[in-house]
Amino acid sequence: MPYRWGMAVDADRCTGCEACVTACHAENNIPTVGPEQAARGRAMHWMRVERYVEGDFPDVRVKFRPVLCQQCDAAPCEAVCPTYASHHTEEGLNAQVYNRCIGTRYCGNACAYNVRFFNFFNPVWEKPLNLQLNPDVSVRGVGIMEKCTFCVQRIKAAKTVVKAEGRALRDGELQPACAQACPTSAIVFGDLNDPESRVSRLARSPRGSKLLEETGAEPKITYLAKLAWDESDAR
Amino acid sequence: MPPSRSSLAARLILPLAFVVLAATMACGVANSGGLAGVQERASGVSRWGTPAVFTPAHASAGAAIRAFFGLRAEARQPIDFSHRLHLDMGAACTDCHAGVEQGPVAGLPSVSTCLICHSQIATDRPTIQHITALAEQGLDLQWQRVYGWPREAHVRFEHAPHGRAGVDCATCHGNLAEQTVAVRAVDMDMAFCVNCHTARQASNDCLTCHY
Amino acid sequence: MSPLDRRQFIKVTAVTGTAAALAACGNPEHQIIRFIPEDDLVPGVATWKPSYCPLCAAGCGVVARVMEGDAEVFRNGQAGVMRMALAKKLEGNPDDPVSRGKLCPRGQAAIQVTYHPDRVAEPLKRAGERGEARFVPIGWDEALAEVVAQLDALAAAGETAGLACVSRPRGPLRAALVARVLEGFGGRAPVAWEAMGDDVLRRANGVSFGSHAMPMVDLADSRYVMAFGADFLGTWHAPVTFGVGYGRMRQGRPGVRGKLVQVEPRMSTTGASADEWVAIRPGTDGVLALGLAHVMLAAGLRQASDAGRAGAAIAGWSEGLSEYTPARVEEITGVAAARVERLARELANHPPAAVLIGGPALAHTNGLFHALAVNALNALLGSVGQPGGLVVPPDVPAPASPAGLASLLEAAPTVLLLDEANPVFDAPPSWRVAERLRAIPFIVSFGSFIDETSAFADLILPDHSFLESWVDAPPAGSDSSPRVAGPVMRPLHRTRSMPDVLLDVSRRLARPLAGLPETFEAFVSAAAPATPASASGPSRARATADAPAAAAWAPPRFDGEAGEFPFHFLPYASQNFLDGSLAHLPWLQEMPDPLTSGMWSSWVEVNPRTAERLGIAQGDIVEVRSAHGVLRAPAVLLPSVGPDAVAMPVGQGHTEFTRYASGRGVNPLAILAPLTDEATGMPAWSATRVQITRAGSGDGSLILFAGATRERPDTHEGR
Amino acid sequence: MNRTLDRSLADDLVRPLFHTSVWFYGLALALGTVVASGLAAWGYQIWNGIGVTGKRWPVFWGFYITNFVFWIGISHAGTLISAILRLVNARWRRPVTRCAEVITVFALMIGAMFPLIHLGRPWLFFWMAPYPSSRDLWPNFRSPLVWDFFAINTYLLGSLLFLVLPMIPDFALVRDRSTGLRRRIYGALALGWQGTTKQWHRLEAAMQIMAIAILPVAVSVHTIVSFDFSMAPVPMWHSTIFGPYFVAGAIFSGIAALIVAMAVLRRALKLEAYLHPMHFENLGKLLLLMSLLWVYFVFAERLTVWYGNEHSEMSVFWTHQTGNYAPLFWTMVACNFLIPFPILALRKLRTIPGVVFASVTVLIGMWLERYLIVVPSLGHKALPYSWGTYGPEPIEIVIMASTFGAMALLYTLFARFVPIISIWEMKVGQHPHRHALPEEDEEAAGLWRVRP
Repeated sequence: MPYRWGMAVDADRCTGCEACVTACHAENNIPTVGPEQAARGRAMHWMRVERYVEGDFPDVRVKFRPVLCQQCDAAPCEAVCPTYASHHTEEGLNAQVYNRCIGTRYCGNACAYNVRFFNFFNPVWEKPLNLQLNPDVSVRGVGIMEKCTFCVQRIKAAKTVVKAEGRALRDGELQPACAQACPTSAIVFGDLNDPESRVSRLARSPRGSKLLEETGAEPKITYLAKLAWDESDAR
Repeated sequence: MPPSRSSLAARLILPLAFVVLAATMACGVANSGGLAGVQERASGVSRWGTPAVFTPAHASAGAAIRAFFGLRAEARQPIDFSHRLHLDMGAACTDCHAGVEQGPVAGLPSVSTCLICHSQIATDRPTIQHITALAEQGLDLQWQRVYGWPREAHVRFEHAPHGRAGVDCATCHGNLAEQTVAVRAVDMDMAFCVNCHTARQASNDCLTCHY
Repeated sequence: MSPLDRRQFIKVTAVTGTAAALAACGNPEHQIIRFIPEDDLVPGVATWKPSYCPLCAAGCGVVARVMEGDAEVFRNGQAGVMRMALAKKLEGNPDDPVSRGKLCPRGQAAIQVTYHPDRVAEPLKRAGERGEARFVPIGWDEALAEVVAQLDALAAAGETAGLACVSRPRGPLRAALVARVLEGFGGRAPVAWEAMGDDVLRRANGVSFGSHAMPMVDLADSRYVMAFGADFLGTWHAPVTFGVGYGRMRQGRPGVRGKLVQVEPRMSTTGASADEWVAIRPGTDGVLALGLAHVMLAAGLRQASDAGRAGAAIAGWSEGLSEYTPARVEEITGVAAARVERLARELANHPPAAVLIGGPALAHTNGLFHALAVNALNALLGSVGQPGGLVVPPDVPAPASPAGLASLLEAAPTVLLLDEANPVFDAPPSWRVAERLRAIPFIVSFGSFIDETSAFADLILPDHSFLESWVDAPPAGSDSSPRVAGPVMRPLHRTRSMPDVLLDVSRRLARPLAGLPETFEAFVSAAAPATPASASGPSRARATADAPAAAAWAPPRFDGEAGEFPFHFLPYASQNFLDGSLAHLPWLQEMPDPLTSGMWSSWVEVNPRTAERLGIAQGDIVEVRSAHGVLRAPAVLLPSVGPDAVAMPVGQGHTEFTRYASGRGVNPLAILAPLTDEATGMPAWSATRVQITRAGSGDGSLILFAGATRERPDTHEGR
Repeated sequence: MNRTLDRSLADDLVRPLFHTSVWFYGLALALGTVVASGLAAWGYQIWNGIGVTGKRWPVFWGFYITNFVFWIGISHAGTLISAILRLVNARWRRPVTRCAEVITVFALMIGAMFPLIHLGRPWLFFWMAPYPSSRDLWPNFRSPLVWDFFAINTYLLGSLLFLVLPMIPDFALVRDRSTGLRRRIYGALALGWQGTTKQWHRLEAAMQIMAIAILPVAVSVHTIVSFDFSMAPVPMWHSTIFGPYFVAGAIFSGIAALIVAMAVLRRALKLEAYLHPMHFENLGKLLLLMSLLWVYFVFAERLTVWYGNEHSEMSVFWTHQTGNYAPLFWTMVACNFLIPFPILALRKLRTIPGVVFASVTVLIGMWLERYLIVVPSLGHKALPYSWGTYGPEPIEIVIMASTFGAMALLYTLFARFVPIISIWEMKVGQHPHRHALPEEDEEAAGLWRVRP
């Protein structure tokens, strides 16, 4: 049975520290666009931690929600791409094929989560920052859409290893950069086709829900709700 | 004689289409989408706020056009290294291209690799003496890549899995036993890869190679 | 790096960047030089090497993913390209007791320290005025000779005490070696300066528990945690260790979910994650802690004697803290009496429970009192040393107080060694650091970057980055020996390891220093397994010397009269930059702040109600005026700060700190009042009062990633 | 009498082809400069990247797509109106049809450029076209952009035919009046037209077929353009009303564009004798109808959104009504309804200046409508953290201005080289009972025949 990659994000664990955000930059050769471009809305964060403030002082509550590509099974971004640059793989990933992208940016519009980012300019790593670039990940040029890949380079590498060693992939052996960095382990990644994998069990959790499920995009990331403490919780 | 009806189309639509196409191509090739992550800082900020940290993908329009059509110069090697000679002597590919079986990149050997044998063998040849002299200065040979894809093709090829799948080196690199300095013997376009993948029932998903 | 030098460097890079094309042209001028690779790496295959993150005092164990790459290097006097091992990414080291396989955003960005484009690549000599940051390259031998000459002159004049050293908090071995060199020479004891350090807490722990170590909480087993001001999930102490524990506390135990209560006047990242957030008046935290203790004692939930030594440090403890009734606590702290009662009962009834204090809560004139009060509360809870409770590691020698920087500067040393500390930027303005540096005859900086302080240096002898050198981190976990790792990659630039340079200098002196190891590596290998953080003599005596009389509540003093300066000014350590020492890393500059989503900017957090009253809209420039200075920054309206306070992240406002941080934002530390914690002399950086006025509409300097603050914005909140 | 009239009519209408005023050169130069500046701006944009525009995350579409929809809308002026008028055999159509059809062709060409201008990597635009390759890759036929590609090309081709077919007799007329190179060129364009009865019948039949065939194409084109929006799950885009709403809007703006173009031609080429106030009044009535239809659609769209009260849609709704986009929204309402309605409804105001003024406001209003469809919705999707805004950069304004310049330039050149009013149709209008010119009318027939 092929893999079906999925993720669970536990809002009860997430502290909004943004380790995942920087880890994603470091892993995936995401350029920093600089202050002028950031001010013009060109900052690229495949992974972002949304924060929503509720209430007023002093009864303020804050919600953190890491948002990344939801790798939807019925992804609107895939349908609208005229060149199949955005397409679905048999492992359930929303692939973004950079070399096939002509930059209509239609996928970015169709995505309800706004997790797609566009290379408005050709990125530059000022030397020697370029030496840090991950050789396993493409460096995208101007005019191309990009987004979270679930660290497909890690998936590929892990599959190559297990194939060479002739064994099955162990649950938890493979982690995207965000999950690996997350201090509180709020992000869990794994194979949804394995009912016993941690992510599958979390996906069945009563705390779980999908973000913007009503759009019908069938996202593959389960968000586990933040709980409110009451006396009985701690017993 | 008045022209025929069919030439109406030829006279109006085709030139029109051609003009539009040519205009787009002409402007388009000026900036074929490559990366130039390593370009130096452009000086100054343009009137429209193009920041200095970004530069066009190509240094010149010529470079853009060459990239668009996939033209690149033939590799010129620093010495006339003979693959045939070494293979005849019983060397294996992996003796020098050590990464082939272990990882994605085969690797180009450094002079240290050469000197593993040539500190003893054929030390009287001028080329070997040149190499030895280089090594003594701590310098390496400037090998140039023979194969490879334009960066904007975003191809991620791994040697080791192909080797494990039983793909012979010669399938992609030609018979090096017949070559002195390696030349591009196989045109590695996408059809070449796809055909082989199809024949061997390997995945042809875009993500297999492009990510 | 001088502009000329940078231009030359760019020339080299331009040549190498287009190597293939140009080599094909056959023009010998463009033949680049390629050095023989020194590492035996399989191309395209990653290996992992351990190291320690140096960016904060926690010292997370990391593993670096190392792969082969072409680097432009300088070898044997020529520039060229070398295939070498390059660190590509940092991950937490799963075997490390601090990081436990995880990392914070700053740790992820630490790799950019090594590859920073503005790193000092070779020794520099001052070419302009002090502070002007104009330097010219100089050879290592020449530079070292100059240092040696200065030190010899000092020794010849018999004024060896004129040698001083200011560093950032460093690994214990490195600190010990530096201390030994200085001691051997006869110089002053080195000072580790950290603007937002935890000296008050260490001191309090010494009093309450007999250990100067920083406390931890065993969050994973805890059922109830209350933190006063300590942003332990974001910036305080060891956020990664706390984060790992917090994840388990919340969801790691079947059927049990711990509660986190955060008490602070301005909501931090930790407060945002808390189950209950208690807004409290600044400078009154200890009163609430003692109020909670009072309720427990009064209700018979705990006995006063449970607290032992820690309780004895509090005046009126054995009498049941009659001063701290809930009503009185409400009066002082603003926390409702009923809530005090409830929190006390929850805390007492959900063992194991622990209480933490740190950060802004201790940055008051009465800081030590708060720390002692919280320690006593912990002791009363019976949580100290218990699973799920407060962990106080065995005593470590307290580093010399950062406040020692003030006295060091007053002593006007002749030769000052600077090791990445940046007091010109982050020390209290009243210490007049810049002015005093100008008066020092000879300053040597070992910094990798030219910052506000090293701009005053006569020589910059750039250190290796942590990935290029031997590093050590404080002991952690069950093992009490320092954690040590070797270099991950070869040096990229013509830099040298700072301890090795010191050792080299000490050998070159007219009267070479005796009894020093050959290299830092030798020192580390000899010391690491056996020595548990060897002595740093002078500071050790202080540990027990100054146990104060039992602490009693004294209202905090604030600078600025409430009528004229109606707002508390609450600077806080930024999630991105901590105290500003990381503002040069582009990933952190572009990382959205967790609460405001600000990138590349400074801002003032203002309560929306206050803003409405003063006619301030989001993004408007506000003028923040204290009795000691004035600054202007854009406003961010957030209900997470009270109507009587404004908050500002520390970290921006560098005048000289690489291309990414220079001239960006404003530094809130620059308008702070010269107040200190009365017991320890540490800067009381939360004790300033300010007035704010609208100074104009937005100038575009506020860059936010987020479009809206609320998930269901008022439908009329358009953008 | 008829003969003289025919002659003077033909003289009048071909005059611009033979007598070039200095104004023409001045105008062509001025407009050419504007167009050149647009091309330069485009080159600059291609060289540097889309970043030189104001587009940003998450508003990935902006001025260019606004202009795309606007120009495609304008293109509905011609072919559709002319086809309808032909089919219902409205007699007053004759001087109007060609001006209208030309607008269609040029507006389509300009409009179709915008998706290319807007591409991140425009040099790869041909990947949208299906062509066999060794890589076995085809366009994604599920994508509305590919539908667009086909719809627009079909419409362009059809409109071009629809425009060129009735031009053939006029080319022949010009051919017969000219010599030298010009004669050769127009001779080629006339495709051997000799004015035989058989040719006339064929032309009539072809026009009839084209008029019927082009109608569904025209309707489908703008429906498909609307699908670009309504297929994406974006608040206030994802609506079934978009198809007819866009078609109505397109015809609305198309008529307005036609009126403006006619007024300009009337003044510039002194065609007062052919374009009567009646033409403007009739088109004005049509515009009034479309204005009412437009208001109805806007109301229906907004009512359902408001009544549905879905969160993200409401955030877009309110930015329109009272938020940051309210000034633009209410300007749009004023331009499309509040101003033109009284002008067009009151006979006293339905004069040529009145109708032209109303048309200009409608053009502005309809441009704003497209902007308000594209931008606020993208800036207010479901997750408020990712809300964003958009404002055009100079480069987008230059390119937009240059397309208006291009339209004017193409129109100027067209009027210079082709009789802008269909001469033969005018003649047929003046001989209402004859299909073509009578064989026996030698002199007149000579106009249409090749000399033996």
